[in-house]
Parts: sequence; structure tokens; C-alpha cells
Amino acid sequence: MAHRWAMVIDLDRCTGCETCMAACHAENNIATVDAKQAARGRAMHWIHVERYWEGEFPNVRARFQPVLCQQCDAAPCEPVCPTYAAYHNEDGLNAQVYNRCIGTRYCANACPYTARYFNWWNPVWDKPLQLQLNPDVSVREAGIMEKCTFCNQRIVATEIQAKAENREVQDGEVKPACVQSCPTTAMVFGDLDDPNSQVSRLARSMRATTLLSELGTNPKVIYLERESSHGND
Amino acid sequence: MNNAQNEKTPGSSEGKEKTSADRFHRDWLVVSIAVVGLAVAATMWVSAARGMLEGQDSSPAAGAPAVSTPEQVPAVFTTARRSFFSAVQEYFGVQGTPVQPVQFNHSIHIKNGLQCAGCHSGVTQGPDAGIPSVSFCMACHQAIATDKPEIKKLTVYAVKGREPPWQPVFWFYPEVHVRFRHAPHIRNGIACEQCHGDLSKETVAVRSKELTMNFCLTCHKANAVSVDCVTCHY
Amino acid sequence: MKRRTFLKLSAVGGAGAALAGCGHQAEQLIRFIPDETLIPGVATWKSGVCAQCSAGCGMQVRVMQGDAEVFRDGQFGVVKMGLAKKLAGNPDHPVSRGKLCVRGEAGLQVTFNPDRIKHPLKRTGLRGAGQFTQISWDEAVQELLAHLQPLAAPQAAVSLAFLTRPLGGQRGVLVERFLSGFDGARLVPFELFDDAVLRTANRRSFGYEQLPTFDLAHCSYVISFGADFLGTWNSPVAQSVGYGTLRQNRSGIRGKFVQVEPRMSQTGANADEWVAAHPGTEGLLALGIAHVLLKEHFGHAEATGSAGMQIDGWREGLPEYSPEAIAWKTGVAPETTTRLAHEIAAQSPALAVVGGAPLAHTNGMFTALAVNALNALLDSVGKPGGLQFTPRPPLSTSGSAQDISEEGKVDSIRTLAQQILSGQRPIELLLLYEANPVFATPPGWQVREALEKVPFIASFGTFIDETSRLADLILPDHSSLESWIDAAPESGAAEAVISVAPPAMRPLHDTRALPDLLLDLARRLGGRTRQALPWKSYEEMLQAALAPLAHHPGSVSAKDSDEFWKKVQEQGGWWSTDASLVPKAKAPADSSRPMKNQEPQFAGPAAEYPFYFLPYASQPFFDGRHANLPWMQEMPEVLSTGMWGTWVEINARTAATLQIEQGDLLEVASPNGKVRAPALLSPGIAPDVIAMPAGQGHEDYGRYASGRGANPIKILAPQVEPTTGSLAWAGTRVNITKVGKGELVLLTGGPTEWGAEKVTR
Amino acid sequence: MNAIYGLFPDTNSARRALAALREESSRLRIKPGAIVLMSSEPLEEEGFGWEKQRTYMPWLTPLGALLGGAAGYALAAFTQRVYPLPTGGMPLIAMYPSGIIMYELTMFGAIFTTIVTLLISARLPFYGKRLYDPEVTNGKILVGVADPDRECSGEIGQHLQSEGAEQVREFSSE
Amino acid sequence: MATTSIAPEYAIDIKPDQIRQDLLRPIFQTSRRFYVLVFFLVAIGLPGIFLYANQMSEGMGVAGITRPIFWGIYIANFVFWIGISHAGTLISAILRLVNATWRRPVTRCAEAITVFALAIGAQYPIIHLGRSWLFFWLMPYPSERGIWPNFRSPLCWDFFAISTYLTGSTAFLLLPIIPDWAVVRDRASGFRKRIYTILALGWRGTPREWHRLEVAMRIMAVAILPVAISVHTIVSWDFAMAPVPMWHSTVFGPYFVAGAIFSGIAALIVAMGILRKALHLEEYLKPSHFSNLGKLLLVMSLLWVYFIFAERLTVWYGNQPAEMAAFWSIQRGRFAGLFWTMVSCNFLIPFPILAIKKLRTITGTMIASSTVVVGMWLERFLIVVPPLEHKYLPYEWGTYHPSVTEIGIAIGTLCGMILLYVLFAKLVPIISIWELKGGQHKKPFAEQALSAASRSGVHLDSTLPSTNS
Repeated sequence: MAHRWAMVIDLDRCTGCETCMAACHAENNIATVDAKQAARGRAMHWIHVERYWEGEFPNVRARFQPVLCQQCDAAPCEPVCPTYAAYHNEDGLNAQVYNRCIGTRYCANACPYTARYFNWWNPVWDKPLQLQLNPDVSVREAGIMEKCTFCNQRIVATEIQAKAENREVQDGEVKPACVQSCPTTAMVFGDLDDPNSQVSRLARSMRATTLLSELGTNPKVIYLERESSHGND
Repeated sequence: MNNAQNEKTPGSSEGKEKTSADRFHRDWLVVSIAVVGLAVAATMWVSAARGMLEGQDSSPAAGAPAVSTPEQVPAVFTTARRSFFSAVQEYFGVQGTPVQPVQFNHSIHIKNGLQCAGCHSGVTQGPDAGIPSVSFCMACHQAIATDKPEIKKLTVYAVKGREPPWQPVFWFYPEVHVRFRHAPHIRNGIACEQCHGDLSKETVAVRSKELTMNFCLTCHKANAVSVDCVTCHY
Repeated sequence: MKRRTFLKLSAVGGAGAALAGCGHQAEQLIRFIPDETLIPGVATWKSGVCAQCSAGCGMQVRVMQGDAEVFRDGQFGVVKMGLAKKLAGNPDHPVSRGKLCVRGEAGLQVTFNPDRIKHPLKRTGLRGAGQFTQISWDEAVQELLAHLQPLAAPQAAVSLAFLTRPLGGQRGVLVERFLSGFDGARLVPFELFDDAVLRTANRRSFGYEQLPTFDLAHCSYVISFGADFLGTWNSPVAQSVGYGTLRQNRSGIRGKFVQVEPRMSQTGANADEWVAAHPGTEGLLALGIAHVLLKEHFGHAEATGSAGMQIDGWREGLPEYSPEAIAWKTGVAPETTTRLAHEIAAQSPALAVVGGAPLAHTNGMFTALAVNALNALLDSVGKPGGLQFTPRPPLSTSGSAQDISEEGKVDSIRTLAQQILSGQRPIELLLLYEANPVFATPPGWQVREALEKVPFIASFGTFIDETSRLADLILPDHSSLESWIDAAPESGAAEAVISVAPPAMRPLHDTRALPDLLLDLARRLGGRTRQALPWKSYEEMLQAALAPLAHHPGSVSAKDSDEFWKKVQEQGGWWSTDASLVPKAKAPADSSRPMKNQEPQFAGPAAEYPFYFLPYASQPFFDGRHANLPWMQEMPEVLSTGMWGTWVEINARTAATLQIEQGDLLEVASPNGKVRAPALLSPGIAPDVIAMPAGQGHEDYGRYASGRGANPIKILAPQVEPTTGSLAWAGTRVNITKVGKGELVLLTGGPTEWGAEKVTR
Repeated sequence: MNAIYGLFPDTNSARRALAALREESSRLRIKPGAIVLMSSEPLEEEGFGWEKQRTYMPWLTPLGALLGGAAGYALAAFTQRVYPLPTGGMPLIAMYPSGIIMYELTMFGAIFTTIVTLLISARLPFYGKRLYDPEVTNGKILVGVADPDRECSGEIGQHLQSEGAEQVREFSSE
Repeated sequence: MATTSIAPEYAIDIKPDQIRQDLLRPIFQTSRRFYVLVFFLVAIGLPGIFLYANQMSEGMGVAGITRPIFWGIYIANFVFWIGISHAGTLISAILRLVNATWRRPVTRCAEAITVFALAIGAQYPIIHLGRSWLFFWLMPYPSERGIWPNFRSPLCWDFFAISTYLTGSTAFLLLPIIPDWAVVRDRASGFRKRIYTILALGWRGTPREWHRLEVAMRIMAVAILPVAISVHTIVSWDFAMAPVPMWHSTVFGPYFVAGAIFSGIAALIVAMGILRKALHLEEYLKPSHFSNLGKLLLVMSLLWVYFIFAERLTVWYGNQPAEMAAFWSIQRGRFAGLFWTMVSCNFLIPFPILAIKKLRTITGTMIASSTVVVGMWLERFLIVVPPLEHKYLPYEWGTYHPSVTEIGIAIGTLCGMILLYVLFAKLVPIISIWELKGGQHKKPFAEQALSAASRSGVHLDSTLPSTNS
């Protein structure tokens, strides 16, 4: 029954369209801060597309890389949390338990990907924007660390559904909001323990790599590197 | 030679000390009380200043609904506690006793053969059990027991096109971040009274069981279901 | 020990006990009886149609029960109702294929926007002062009727104009039919980044006045001339879906993609090769490639049909457009042009795309025709892996905005403004719907001045913006999630598509759907209008319009019309690959005169204004219509990572020469005006180009957008593309001056060119 | 308790008085351990030849340390088994971190035991009434006899006086 | 008469009566200056409490910390104060162990620094919590849910280490005060007498009490040393355990301990210098004390330079891109000014002052120590902030600017620390009366002690006759 949820992101397909970011905001009740706070670096995007320039004009290229919580198997954020708010669950998720978090922000320091976000303030929605909030997901208050959960609410709901129908969760049945929305299907989500799942097959690709693999965090977000075409360039 | 003590008995100097000593502790009391008082005042003032913006923390409005205007409602939705006192209450997990607008009698309904899921119909299908709308109540009570004072109250609501402001009996503070789902529990044969108590013995529902995390865990452990934090907290 | 007992005992003692008496904060608002029964906490996915742009993506709306604060019969209270919680693409829909774009995902915040107009409003202050008072719907409708009735009289001396965003689908038909009851009524569709040039060029080249659909999924080589087709142009979701397959998932094939543009767009950033041709010379480059192809007998000039004939010298093998000859104009080395031509020749199917800035020059038509000719030479038209024209489903109600243009009922806002100001055409009443030309036209067009002269303006929009601020009467529309919505996607699918969806949720505010309001008005006006619009409700009209589709093989098979209609609603539309639906190309209208090369004209002398100015459709805001959505304001534009503001993109080296640093406040001056914004240094922009994202700089567009950033449109010269009259928004030159220190809100805090190789692996 | 004591201005006279009392203890019927000495500074090195002080403190401290260490291990090891939190394959009880907890609690045990042993064996704190004279903190050395035989108390007083006591006082707890 | 050759500069040749008079004066006489000082400190420090209350109420956003600089001045202050706390207990324990008699006037004011700096420093991890009111989740206590703190977290180690150290050093400070409180008790009256009676625990001065006290203090001196070292090592592990460029370093343990002792001694010298003037203790705190501590400071300064050089050299040679980003931002980027100020404060200025004997006067050591205190704060700041600004992914870099709240709370706690110290000096004889008196007529009793004493040139005023054996 246990799974090892993982995501494969094909950087060759990713166009930097940021649909995943908007989808994540909508699904996970992520607050918008405001211009002033955003200028101070407090904007919250559990997933965001990092852009890296290569070269100089005119031979310039930009690389896009969606970065979210990498759900490391050996996560640096977990052992440093004094209250077990960050811990590893049986499905291989880096869980973040909001009610257990006291806001030491140690995990955020330890995370090499800076994938963790802190609620510097109590989030505020101008009414009636709050009507959009997803009731399946907590609305976090000030002082709590949060991050990508691989849309845990969807995982739980799917598992409950599967159990009610007395069957296993199918490959591709769980789709985090970003995966669901990605127009180029650059993102694939699934169970790494199932050798036939799409993620497993993609993770075996020659192009598969992980972010900052030299740190030994063993992430479960696997990137497929961008290719160049036909040797034309 | 020994440093022999040519001891002066502290005569005159003692008197001086006495007066200075009196001043000493009086002043000290004042200073320390002032410091502590200011600190407490600071905390409360800061919290209260925000609390005032977001409306007063008043007792539950029972009975007939009052006319309300948008001005009474804060223009923003926030997770911030309403006031210093509500923060303290939440801190200590104090939930208070709900006052229901209509004294709904659970036991009579159960005695008359109604099932829990008959009214709380969401319980088998989704996370929330739900409270039926007044129109649902009126389906029966247009004819049944219309002379009872509580039913009359209910009828007033229905005629006005209003829902009675039912107060939740079993609930969690948002801060505990629990996503409880009824349906899987019902599917797995957990009886309602296991968590909500025997409502056939209660009239107006009361919080007969404290739904603490330990309460959940005990059962989860006994039934060998997941005790993973993110099964419920997300 | 119980959870908090430890602390209670150790620290605070009995304080908790004292507080136990206070009850839980009660809900003070009255509660209304809900209109619908929903299972609490259970989500249902309803079909919907995205209204964030005109692409017409089908989507699904996740609806769950929630407590909404509403105003009903004079009382403010809470009601349990179904609320849209999440938008996602409709997996069955041929355009969106289960996906959405960033702006589409944010559609929720339109419905729940705190700045929505919640009641009908009547102007109280001076026009434009933004002072309105709330009135009832009866009053509002009566007032509007009072203004409409005189105009409905036959041979009325004065008339009305309907200024709107381009309306696809039945909404457009409805408006047209409504206007048909008024003599001399004008329909004025307005969009800043319109594609009139390309539509016209397509008619001339291929006989379809329509935006093309690209079959990227089966393509091997794409060369795009300025089209931001993965971001903001045409049908970005459909194109992105295709792009994914272009890159991966076809064994052994990875299509190559070349982008030609002077400022790297989000699309350009994904290109394998990025070619920074000088602004306005993209057509030359296309013909340069065609020259090489023709010279090397890759294709036959004759075989291109009318598309090739549009270009002067096509039959002769384009002697004037040899790579060497055009190199000094385009700034592209002849070797590059030749190489690109060879690559294209080697990889079939190949496809050329044109859109965006290249068409927004005074020579836009030439550029479009040149690329069309190249496409024809590549034999990509109507072929798999090439470009196609989406068939139009045969509906019972006729027409679309494009179709009636031939009847001369459609005006551009520029013409309208000119006519009003010159007094040529007396416009008594202006109906306004979700178009914001006051914001999105250059001041030289004098739109604001013209509108201020109109005696009465009624707006149906959902928001107060720069244009609807001028209205005398506001009759707010439902949001797209609250009303029946339909779209007939112009492009994005190879099959005939019509998207239809019922309301996903009940209205939050005291608003009325525009179609139903117009039907109501028509009923009350009687006469011709009533005849043109016989339906009781918009739903009825849609059902009638779609009725003929039941006879075509398509996505819905049903026994009877009711079942058909039910299934269409469930599915979110109707689509069909039925070959009989593919329309015949119209005879090219004016193929007689082949076009010679045209140089782009730029406003402002080059000596005084050394930089080309390039406003571009911004990733989060498109043309500015989404600037009032907080999600979009905080969405970093992916290349600059900028949020909550505008910036001036400038080549990093140019900036160094001018001693401009990141964040310096620059004044960008054209002959027509000045704007100020902080500098953003970028390597992905030509040294002689200054670019600014459009969409910010709203004076009045809700709390999130007002007074934020700068509007680049306001310094554009009133240049037009002569054949279509479209705004040539890329045809202005500017200079820049450093005037201080600006504030730049970026998501990234570091120099992101650093160690890129290292961090990605 | 009753007592008679003298206040001596310096160590010499106190020492002499002490010696005298000790010498005469049987005659004056001074019970063993009834001779009392109090001073405002430690006088161990001043050659008072006072009864040898012995304490188990140096032995109790390591014992406390051991207990502390054991408590540390228990805390680190057993508590984590109480709530079987899934750790996703990570060790439930980590060796090195537990070592740190054990170390700290070992030291805590040692320090805590020392303090407690000190307080208990020095019979502190004590707030009741017992033999004491504030003059001690003025530098006087108090030498006296607790619960003297009623008949001999006068003689004890004389002895103290003769050895140089500035004052001879009597103390009664009643 | 004098049996040992004694360097006269250490001699404290004052009659016990006078000692009592001098050292108890601050307790019984309250000057106007004292009230002004207290008022001043409260007035400056109080906004800190307001700001903290505001921070708890509004959220951490009021602080300047931001993503990715999740720790800022709060943690720098934490490390700084914990460092300062190494002044007392460590020094006093070492000096007790080697029986350096010149320590006697120094130990208590040093130990007081330890306790108060620790108490202040230990607040910072709580102040910096997003939800301060739940700080007790750091402690292991049995809850019904059976969830304990994560013993793998360095913050949990911090809790254990700091509480052990705080217990130990408080005992280390308080135990020798008991006899002195007895002195005060016997001279006080009224309300104060009741207080001091309670504090004195019924101390009488029997040989048993004295013996147990001395044995306990010897054991404590041994026990407190490893605790002190572990505390700062664990504080360094708060950083070294996180894979942050320039934090993840094995040298951090000893580096932090050395830095802590360094800043601790400096703080002690500053405190002594001020006490000497304020409480007129010129006769007790002599130039020789300052000179001795100055030498110690000099050694630590050299050690500090060694460590910072070793740390930076390895980073520079390692040449890992992520580390180099932080490295260069410190060496010549945004933080270069602070870095070179720190080097000046910690080495370039104090080194000549302390190395040249002529300059190693009270004023000299005071100047050197003041710069060291400033320099060491900068060091903590530079350890915390620049690496967090430059983590692995350059896209995620950020900048940190302290906010009013952070600065206000920092000032508040500084005032709190001074206030505590002032109150302590007011309520307790800042120099141990009985130890000072004991030191005056104590005969060296062991060869080891004798040699130690003569090495440090202790004057043993043996005006008493020798033993009667």
C-alpha cells in the first residue's frame, strides 16, 4: 500500500508559462502578500519557475526550471526541526505539520532549495476573495512554515476513494494541481515504487537528474534535462 | 598580627540605613510593578488594537436574527485571532458552550426512528456531516408538532426565509489544522456515538466527548489505521 | 497529561479556567436559506468556458459548498452556496485538452474580486469623477430604455455604438442582432493586441479570414517570427500542448524551434535558436529564407498559389531578397539565413509562425504576407505538422463579428473617435462592454476626448476601469462563472469546436447577465430588435443555435434535442472532426497587386530617439485586463521575475554604456509622451531596443492595479498599419533618461546568470 | 535546644577556647559533637584541628552523573518509541544526537546531585530557630556548647571568658 | 609575617571591616545615580517589550528577516550572548581549579555575567520563534499524544545544553553568595531582612557548611567546564548541521568556543572596568587584574585570528561555487565593510594594545575589550547573515536589512542585561566578601597551589601566625 510519490519535470517541455504557479496558488490557499512585502522577498510561490540566463546577447538563452519542494528522501529540513513538524512519512513525502510548527525556520535554512515559505504575517484576503479558498487545505496563520505538499489533500482524497471502491490507486490518478495544469505536460506525478508507472519509466531516462544532487539529498523531484535538437546548434 | 576586629557597633550609620532601606523597597516595588504592568499592557494593547478593527468579541447572538449590514463585517478575511482574549482562549483550547437558537431535541427524533444520516446527510458522502436547512425541517414540521414553542420559533425562521444560526457543537480551532472526513469513518463502521456520544439521551447536543488528538489516536492505533500526521493534518 | 495541561500547571495557573465562561464567537450575520442543496465538503467538477481571453478554452470548475456573504432583499447575510474553488482545463476539449494558462487559472479571482461592481450604478458626480450611486435594476433598465427607445425608431437621426471586447460565440451574434434594430448602429470591437493584420493577410494569402491553428505536435521545425505563441498570442494553451509533443514524446524526433524577435519573449526563451532581427524586418528574413529555398529548388514558386503571388518578385525567385542583400537591414548574418533555410529544407514538416510585434509595424501586412508565402512554399498549409484553419460549426444563428465586417457595420475605435470628434456621425448612446480603449490606445487617438463627447454611456462591465469610469449608467454583468457562457474558438483545434457551459455557480452580487439583459431590453423595445432576438433567455438562444449540430457526427450523440442539449452542457461544448464542416476557402479578395518590400516607419527621428520601443503583452496581464487580479500582480513575469509593477527592459551592455544600473528610474520619452519606470537589465534584448510590458499603469482599475506601474501604450505614436487601420504599437522610437532611483519588485534576489550550468545538474 | 557560647574576636582566642573545651569535655559533661563553631569564613586551614569533615559528595556526584546519563538515554530512546512516528526509513533513534542528549543530561545529573547533596548535607535551607549569633558575620568567631549540662554551663561560660571571648551569651530555642 | 614573596601590585591590604563596609555599601545606600540609571535602562529597554508584543501579535513580518534569510539579528544576538556567557563560569572555574588567588575579586562579577548573558541569550531562540507562545514544545514533557521533541534537532540540543549550563552556572554563582547573603541578613532590617533571610537559607558558618560548600564548588568547577564548552559547541552546531554554504564546517565547534571565551573575557573586562569606577572598587580591582585578563584576551585574540584564517582558507581552497558566493560577499562584497571592521576590532586594534605592556593598562584593556565586544557581535552577524543570503540556487538569493523591531529588541535585551547586572550589583556584594577575606589570611596549603600562586604572583598576606601543629 505504501507509495513513494515522485514527480518528473521535463525541462525540455517546460516553457516557463507559470500556469503551475497560478494553479498552486488556487489549490493550496497560498496568500498573496503585497507589493511592499513582495519587494522584501516575502512573496509565496510553493512552486516557481527559476530562470537562468546563459550567454550574452545575441547568443543568449534562458533556462527555465520549476522549483518546488524536492521531497528529498534524505531531507536536510527534517532532522533539524525540534518539534517533528517536518518529518518523513511512509509514502516518502516530506510532511509539514502546520499545527506542530512553532516557527524556528530552521528547516528553511537547512533546505538547499529554499523551497520553504514562512508566514511572516497572518494572510489576508479582501472579501470575497476568501470564498475561493479550498476547504480541503488549511489556511495557515502567521508564524508557520509551509511548503509544497505534493497536494497531499489530493493524495489523501484519492486514497480514500480507492479504498472505498476497494482497489489500488491507479497510476496517474493522483495529480497535484501543477501537474494537472501544466499545458506542455512537462510534469508527471506518480509512484516511484511502481516500476511500471510513468514516473518510474521517465525517471530511468538518460536525461534524468536531480537538483543539487551533489548534496546527497536524494530528491523525489526528478528533472529531465533539456536537450538540443538534432545537433543543429 | 591578626586583623582584630575593632568592631564599631553600627549605631548612627544603622539609622541612616533604615531610612534608605525603607525608600529602597518602596521604590523598588513601584518600579517592578510598573515594568510588569507595562509589559502586560503592551501585549494587550497591541492585540486589542487589532481586535477592535475586526469587531468586538461578544457573546453569541441567540434568538431572533438581527438586521445586519455590511459595515458590521470586516472587509478582509484573515487568520489572525479576533482579539487578545480569543487568542488566549484558543491557546488553552477553551471552546465554551454553544447556545442554540432553537432547542433541537435529538432524543425525540431518534426515538421516532430517524437515523442520524437522515438529516446529517453529508456524513456518508463527504467530509462534513452538515446541518439540514430549515426547509428540510419544515418538510415534516409543517404538520408535526406545530404547536410546540420551539417549532414555532423554527417556523418563524422558515417564514422569514432565514436559517437558524446553529452553533457548532463539535468543532476544532482552525489552528489545529485538522481535516476530518466523516465518510471514511462511517464506511468503516464507526458508529456516530463513538465520537458524538449517545444522542438518544441528549436533547440539545452537547460536547459529551472531548475530541482531543489523543481521542483520535487511541482509536486509530486500536484499529491499526494510519497515525501518520499528514493523514489528518494538512 | 492533557495537551496544554503542562503549561497550565506550570506557567499560567488558573487563567484558563477564568476564560472558560466566554462562549465561541457567534456568527453575527443572519443566514439565508440556500437555493440549492449541495453535499457539504464534496467537490463537483462542472464544465465551464474560460473567458480570460478570446481563445475559448473549455474548462472545468470545481464547485464546493461554502458560506458567502451576500446582500439580498435589502439585508446583508450569509448563504450556503456552491462556490467555484478551482479552474482546470477540460480534458476532452480539443483546444484546452485539460490544460489552462496562467491567466486562465486566475479566472477565479475575477468572480471573487472585491472590486467587482456589485449593484447597478448611476453616475452622480461629474463624468469621469468616478462618483456613482447604487440604484435598483428596475431603475437602471428604465433609464437605459429611455435612452434606447428614441434610437430604435426607424430612420433615427442619431444612433448608438456598442464598444466591446471582441465577442466570440453567440454573445457576439446576440449583440449584432440587438444592434440590427437600430439604424446606423455601430459595433466597435476593441482589443489592443488584435490580429486584424494577420486575419486580413490570411484572407489574402489563403482565403480564410481567421487566425491559423498550428499542428506543432507533428511538426519537425518551427520558425516563429515574433509570435509569443507559448505565452500570450493566439491560443497559447493549445499551442503549448502541441509544443510539449514537439519537444518530446515522439520517438527519435525532437522538433527544432527558432524564434526571430528583438526582445526575448517567454516563447523565444524556449527556442533552440534565437535570432534578433531588427524590428520590422522579419518579413525580409522570411523572404530571405524563401529566396534560398527557391534558389535551391526546394519548392516551386508556382505551387504556392495565391499566397506566393502576394509578394512581388515571387515567381522570379525573389531576386531582391538574397541573404546578403537583406543582411544589413535585418541584422542577421547571411550565413545564418542560409543555414536556417537549409535546416528548414532538411526537416519536414516545417512551419513558419508570425504574430505579435512584427505585424504591429506599419509594414505589418507585408511581413504577414511574406511569412504566409514562406509557409506556402514549405507546403505547410492544411497539412499535418503545418497550419490549419479551424472549421466553424454550422450554427443556426448566423455570423460572427468578422462576418459582418463586410457589411460595413463594424468600426474601429479609432474611426469611431475620429467621427465623434469631427461630428460626422452623431452617436447619442454608447454601450460599453469590457473594452478599455481609454487605457489601451495611444493618446493621439483621442479616445477619451471622443467618449467624453458622447451624451450617454451605459456600461455592462464587471469592473470600473478607465473607460467605464466615464459611464453614466453601469449595469454590471455576471462573471463568466456565474452565467451561461459559450465560445467558438477561432483557432487552436483542427476540428470544429463550440464551447458551451451553464453557470457554474449562482451570482454573488446583484448583477445580471448581459445576454439576458439584452434579450430583456429587446423584448421591451419591441419592433425589429424583438424580431431579431425572439428568445426568452440566453440559454434558449444557445440551445436553438446549437440545435443543428445534433445532426452532425460529433462529440455528442443523443436521441433527441433535449438529451443533446444536456450532454452538451455536461461535456462543456460540442466538437467534431466531420470533414464536411471544413469550409471552403474564399476567393482571395485582392490578389491582383503583389506587394513590394516596405520599410517599417517609426515615429520619432532616429537621432533624437535612438531606441526602438517595444511594448509587449505581459505574461500575467496580457493587455492589462488582468491587472486587477492579485494572483497576477504577484505572478513574476518569468524572464524578468518582476511583480507588482512595470519596468523598462534594456540590454545590459547598453545600460552599462549609459551608466544605468538595475532599478534606476528611467524616463522613456517618445515624441508623444513620457513614462517612468525602473530599469531592468537583461541580456535577452537587442541593444537598440527598449521594451516595456503592457498592462500596468492603470489609473482606475480596482485596488490592486490602480496607480501601479506605468502604461507604455500612453507614449505610443498613433501609427497604424495602413491596410487594416490597426494600431502599429511597435512603431515608435524613444529615448531614455535616468531620473533617479526606482523600485523594482523582483522575485529573484540574485544574479541568475551565475553558474547556471552547475545548478541545473 | 539551649546553648552557651562565646564570641571571639580572632582565631587565636577561638582556637584556644576550642582546645580548652575539648580538653575539659568530659569534665564539663559536654556531649560528643556538642561543641559548636561558627565563623564568617572557612577556617579549615587555620589549624583548628576541628573534627575531620567527610562527605560522600565526590561519590554521589558521579552517581548522579550516571543517573543523568541513563535518563538521557531513556529520553532519547524510549520516548521515540512511544509514538511510532513514521520516519520514512530513517533511524528512529539516532546514535550521535542521542549521545549529545546523554552527555548534557549526564552533566546535568552531576551538577544537580552536587547541589542537592550540598544542601542536604549542609542542612540547608533551614528557617527555624537554632543556635546563631549575627555577630558571626561581623567577623566574630562563635565557639560554644550545645545543650550544656545545666550545672556545668556556668563553668563553660567562664572557660570561654577566660580564653578571650568578648561576650558570652546563652541561647534558648524556647 | 609574610612568608611568601609577593608582588605588591596584587595586594589587597584592607581590614575585613573595611571590606564589609566597602562591599556592602551599594546594598544599603542607594544613590540618585542608581535610580537615574535604572530609569534610563527601563526607558530604553521597554520599547523592546512593546516591539516583541507587537511581533507576536502581528507576525514575524515586522522583523527584517525574509526569505531566504530566515535567521537574522535574533540568532546573531543569541550566539553573541551565549558567547558572552562564557566569560564568567569558564574563567572562574579555570581560575578556581588552578587556585589562582588573584581571581578572588574577579569571579563573582564574571559569573554574574554568565548567568545574565545566558538568561538573555536564551530568550532569543524564543523571541525568534514564529509562534513564541508554543516554545515549550522544545522541552521534553509527557503529553497525552506521546509526541516528544525531535532529539535529532540541534535546537533541541540547545535546549538541553542551555538549561544544563544555566542550572550549573546559576548554582556556581549562587552557592558562594549564600554566606554573603548571611552577612547582609545580619545587618539588614525590615522587609529586606526577610528577603535576605530567605536567600541566606539559614546559613550559619559552621565548619560543616563551609566544608560542604568548598567541596561542592570544587566539583562544580570541574563539572561546569565541559558543559560550558559543549554549550557553545552545540550553538555552533545549530549552524554546522545545516547544509548551508560556509556553515557546514567542522571547525565551527572550537571556533565558536574560542570566540565565546574571547568575547566573554572582553565583556568581563568591560564590566569590571565599569564596576570599579561606579562602585569605587579601586582597591579591589587593581591594574594587575586587568593586565592579567588582558593577557588572556591577547591569547584568545590570536586564537581567533587563527580560526578565522583557517575557516576562510579552507573555503577559499575548496572553491565550491555556492561557498564562494558567500565568501566573496563577505570579503569584498556587501559585507566587506563589516568584515574588515570586525578584523580591526578583534585583532588589529586590540593586539598592539594588549601585546605592549605599557599599553596594557586599565584604560588600554578597556578600549581593547570594547572593540572586541563590538567585533565579536559583527562576527556573529557575519556568520549568520551572508551565507543565508547566498545559498545554492542563485535565483533564490536575497538581502537582509534589520528592522526597527529587531534593533529595538536587541537594544531592549542589552538594556535588560545591564539592568539585571546593575540590580545584581545592587542586591549582592559584587565581590565575594568571604572569599576575599579568606584570601587575605589564607596560607598556601599545597605545593601546587603555592607554585600556581607564585607564578601568578599572588600576595599571600600571612599576617596570621602559622598553624599550631
